[in-house]
Amino acid sequence: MFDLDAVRSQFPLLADRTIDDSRVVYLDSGNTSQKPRRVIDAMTSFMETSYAPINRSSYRLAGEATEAYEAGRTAIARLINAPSADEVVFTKNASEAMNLVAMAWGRANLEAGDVVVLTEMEHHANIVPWQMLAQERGIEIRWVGLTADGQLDLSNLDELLSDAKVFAFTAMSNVLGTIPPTKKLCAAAHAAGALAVVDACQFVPHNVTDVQDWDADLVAFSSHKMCGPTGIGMLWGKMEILEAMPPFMGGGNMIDTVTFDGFTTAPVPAKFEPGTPAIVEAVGLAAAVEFLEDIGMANIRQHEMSLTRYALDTLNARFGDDITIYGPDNVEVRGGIFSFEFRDLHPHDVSQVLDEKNVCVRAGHHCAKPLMQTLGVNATTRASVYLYNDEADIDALADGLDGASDIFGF
Amino acid sequence: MFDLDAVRSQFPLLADRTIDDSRVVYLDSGNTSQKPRRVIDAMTSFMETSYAPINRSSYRLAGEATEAYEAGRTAIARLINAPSADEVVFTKNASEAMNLVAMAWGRANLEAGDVVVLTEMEHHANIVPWQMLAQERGIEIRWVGLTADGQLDLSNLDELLSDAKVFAFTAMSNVLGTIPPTKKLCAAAHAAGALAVVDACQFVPHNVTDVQDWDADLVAFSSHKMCGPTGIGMLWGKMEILEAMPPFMGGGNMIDTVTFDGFTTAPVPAKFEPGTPAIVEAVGLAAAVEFLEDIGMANIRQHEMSLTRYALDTLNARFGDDITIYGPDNVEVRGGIFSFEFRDLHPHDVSQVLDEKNVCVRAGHHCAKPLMQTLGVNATTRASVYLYNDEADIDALADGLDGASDIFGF
Amino acid sequence: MPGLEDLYREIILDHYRTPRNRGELDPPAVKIDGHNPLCGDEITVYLAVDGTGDDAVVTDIKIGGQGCSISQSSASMMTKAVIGKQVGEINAVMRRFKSMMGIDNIELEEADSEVDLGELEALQGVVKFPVRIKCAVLSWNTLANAIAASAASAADDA
Amino acid sequence: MPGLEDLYREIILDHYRTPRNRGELDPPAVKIDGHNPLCGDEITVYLAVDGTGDDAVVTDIKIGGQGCSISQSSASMMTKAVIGKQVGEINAVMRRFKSMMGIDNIELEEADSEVDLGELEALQGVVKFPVRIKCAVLSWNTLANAIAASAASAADDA
Ligand SMILES: Cc1ncc(COP(=O)(O)O)c(C=O)c1O
Ligand SMILES: Cc1ncc(COP(=O)(O)O)c(C=O)c1O
Repeated sequence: MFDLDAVRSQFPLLADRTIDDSRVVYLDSGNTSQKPRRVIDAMTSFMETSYAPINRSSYRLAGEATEAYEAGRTAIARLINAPSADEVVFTKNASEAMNLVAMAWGRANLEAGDVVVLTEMEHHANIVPWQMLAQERGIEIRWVGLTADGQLDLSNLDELLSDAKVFAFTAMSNVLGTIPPTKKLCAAAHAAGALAVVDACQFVPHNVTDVQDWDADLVAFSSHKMCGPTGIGMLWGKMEILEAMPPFMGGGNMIDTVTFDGFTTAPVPAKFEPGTPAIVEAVGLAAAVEFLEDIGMANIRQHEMSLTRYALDTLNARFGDDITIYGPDNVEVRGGIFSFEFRDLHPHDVSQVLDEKNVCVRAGHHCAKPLMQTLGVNATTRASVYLYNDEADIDALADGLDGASDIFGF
Repeated sequence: MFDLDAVRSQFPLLADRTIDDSRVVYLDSGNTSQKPRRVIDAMTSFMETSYAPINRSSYRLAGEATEAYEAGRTAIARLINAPSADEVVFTKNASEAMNLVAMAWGRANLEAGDVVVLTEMEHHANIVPWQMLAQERGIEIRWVGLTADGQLDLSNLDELLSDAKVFAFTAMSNVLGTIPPTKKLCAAAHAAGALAVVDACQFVPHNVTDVQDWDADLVAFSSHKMCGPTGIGMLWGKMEILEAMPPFMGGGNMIDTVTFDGFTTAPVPAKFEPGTPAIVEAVGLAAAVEFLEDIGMANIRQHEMSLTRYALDTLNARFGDDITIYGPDNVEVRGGIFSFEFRDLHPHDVSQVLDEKNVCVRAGHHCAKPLMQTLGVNATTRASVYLYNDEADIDALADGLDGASDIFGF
Repeated sequence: MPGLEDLYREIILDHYRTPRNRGELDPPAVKIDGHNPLCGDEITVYLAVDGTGDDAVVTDIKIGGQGCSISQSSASMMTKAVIGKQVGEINAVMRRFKSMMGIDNIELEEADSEVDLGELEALQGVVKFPVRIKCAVLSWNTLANAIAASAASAADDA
Repeated sequence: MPGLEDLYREIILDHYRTPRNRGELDPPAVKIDGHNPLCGDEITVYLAVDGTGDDAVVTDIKIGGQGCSISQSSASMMTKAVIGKQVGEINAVMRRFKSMMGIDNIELEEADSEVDLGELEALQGVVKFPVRIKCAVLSWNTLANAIAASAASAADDA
């Protein structure tokens, strides 16, 4: 598939950082990913030799910087097979992208009583913006439920979608790892006359993404989860939808003209990018995309599928009934995210004990409190893998868990 | 004051980058500033050794990252003499901060007919968000006019402010360089019962800032103009005002709890920071603040005052009636930004000719189209200086201008 | 790294395994929820107060909710430390406790130095694990809100 | 760096100093504004068209607004290139011109290769100065909008 050691050696933190003389076992990529040398270097060298404003000034340095910034957009368009780079809007993170959808599209198109359908496995980023809109103008939110193994329960989908204006769902759960059938869900949304909005935060970094094949309308994701810099995220959308939307925020760059009486907007994507954007970050993001493309998204998915199989088998074999891993067992429909309960220990204590072994996992609600309610817990421990993880990391997790019982004597 | 050569040598692009074998004369810092080694290194080394999620995970690496991120907040609070670091909200840029004010405070507090007072020298970032609100709910916008030398005409301020709910103004014009009497204007706003909102984008990077002395209510500015990274900006506000405001965007991190029925918000500042923030950028920003503090904001202001004097005198002496420099002549009330008309040449052509000499200036409306209308032009050429510029840079500008006439024969 | 034994002292684990004063109280006792958004911990403090002002006495307290060993044991120890005490005394304990937790915007009063934290001292090791401090103070912050709510409802009744 | 002489050819400066067809036209001629948000250039195209479809003829055109030497001279040359021409011919010139400007989403038609750009060729040097390309095409984009507006108003009248 690919040379794992070579890949890992490109991540300085994974290759070189030690705590208490031992290396870091990073199993929190579902939260945010580590950064490869290539991304760090691209940002550094851009700041050292080419930093300048974009879209505003006309000297050569500024022209070059503008091209470098736009190359980030082109790279993203290529990665997700968007028809045009102009359909890629840069935001500060995926959350802003979801707010843009709810606030700009939503305010323009939704009225009291209108229905937005979400799923019970959504991240707060795809819940709270809609709840804010619900407070503001009384839209109704309906929820697609879950099956016992943590997949979407689609048995009553048509009913839920009837009269719905929006169906907004995750392409991969950040808690369960579940990968819903996005293409089918977009088709269902369209059949019901609803907008298909995809939270692809967890999907894009780990899979081959084709927004045209999905036939999605609007898709949000973040750079920092895909080896790229913090401070930048994306909304991709079909051009005619983006063009019909009002702006979300006002300011420089997003205008065509401004007078004392009012303003007109610039063409998409500038319309949605007020002010000085994350220039250096777009440059780093382009490098991240190239890095991922060189390895190959299909290879990354393959690697993670086999690592997921190994993780599920290892943890279940070692701990049997002492561990409950949420989400489907079939690696075809899940990614490398493992939320689990372990021997009645509280996740925060599990994470603490693992931390002593330098195993980094997340404990908590993972910004999915409604899902916690559905699962009947208030927190889980979550390990998540990426292209740089291997079976030894899973073994370290299992060894760390073994140690936990000694302390609490459960 | 400070050792200019030493300072300049810390900016790799200024020290080392050449185009056509000659160094770059960077006179576009009003647009965005160059980055010192210290900032670049802080970001690089953080990504290499300490990158992790903040506020969410509980292992040590994540704890350290959270502290590093919060150190950015503390640094900003110190720089502007804020009573508490928790009053500093990180946004993606100053524009988002202004939108946050107009949309979150504005939607909660302004109704049809309510008055917002702006000035004719505002940047689009402090105009368009209010115009969007005006479209949405019919607020009225009033404009403080200008005197002949480009200062605020305060003769009818009380009248303009009567019944106003908000007075939002720039602490330094990005076109004229004018530094209005911010403290006095905040007092006038308060006397009229209005909120005092300051766009401090151009002020903070170049001056000693004391938000408590100003007695401002909400203050917005950007990292990228003050030697810091792109992708991060700030809104500082008085705690009781921030606490009373509803959130602007929804998602993870900004919540206290979320259920299927609704959400409650986290305390300030988290309430206004949905999703994964600009972590690496906050780290770089802390380094930028330390860099500026080591040189001393008062020293930077001194340096720029004398450079401003030199620039005004040099350009006027060399070009007499052939040049019109906007804004006040008194360097006590202006910063180092020079917008000018030159021999009837169009700014875009001036900038082109200067670019051949590697002199980087901005040509255009500077995101202040209403001000252009007031000045009766549709664009100006703008040179702007920062701590790394010197008299030789001004001389290069003047030499470059000399060359312009040869081409156009005006 | 400070060892886990600094954090998980025996007395803490004892309170975690056998929490004291779990349960509910009926109104007029106040009921206040607290969250730790970081890790999802949820706590409910039920508080019965007799009287008003600093002299008011906490006559009963119960704890509900779920949380990690630190937040649960801290809550359990807290109930023992406050039951039967006057609000003024409790506030002094709270200040001392928070200051032990390294929370720096606490204004200690002179008399606070005489406050004996008793069992709560066992939580001292938490300071070495900064992310756990929020777990340890969650119950105290929720108690503070409950005391405020009691005072407010007493004022309403008056 | 390509020399400024590539950009500021004599013929360009001539059109800049002495712009052709400046002025206004009264209705029913259409009036369309164009902006270059980057540099603040503003252009107004007044267009009188006779007929409908590709055979319609541009009977008159005038230019208003302010701009840099490139946008002004490009507009001035454009007026000479389109006056008296049929819309179909004008579109072919426009495609050729934009393709000369390196704008890559232009679908050239076969016959376009025979189009003679005449004076407009002088603007070829602009391609070497990417930020100026927008200046050169501003008038053409505005003209395209004006042609569309004429067609629409002709349809309304019909
Ligand atoms: C006065 C003023 N306000 C607001 C802004 C907007 O800042 P940003 O582009 O960082 O959002 C700028 C910078 O262009 C400015 O000069
Ligand atoms: C499924 C999902 N959606 C949205 C988000 C929000 O992304 P960000 O924090 O980059 O805004 C995340 C990441 O936490 C996520 O996992």
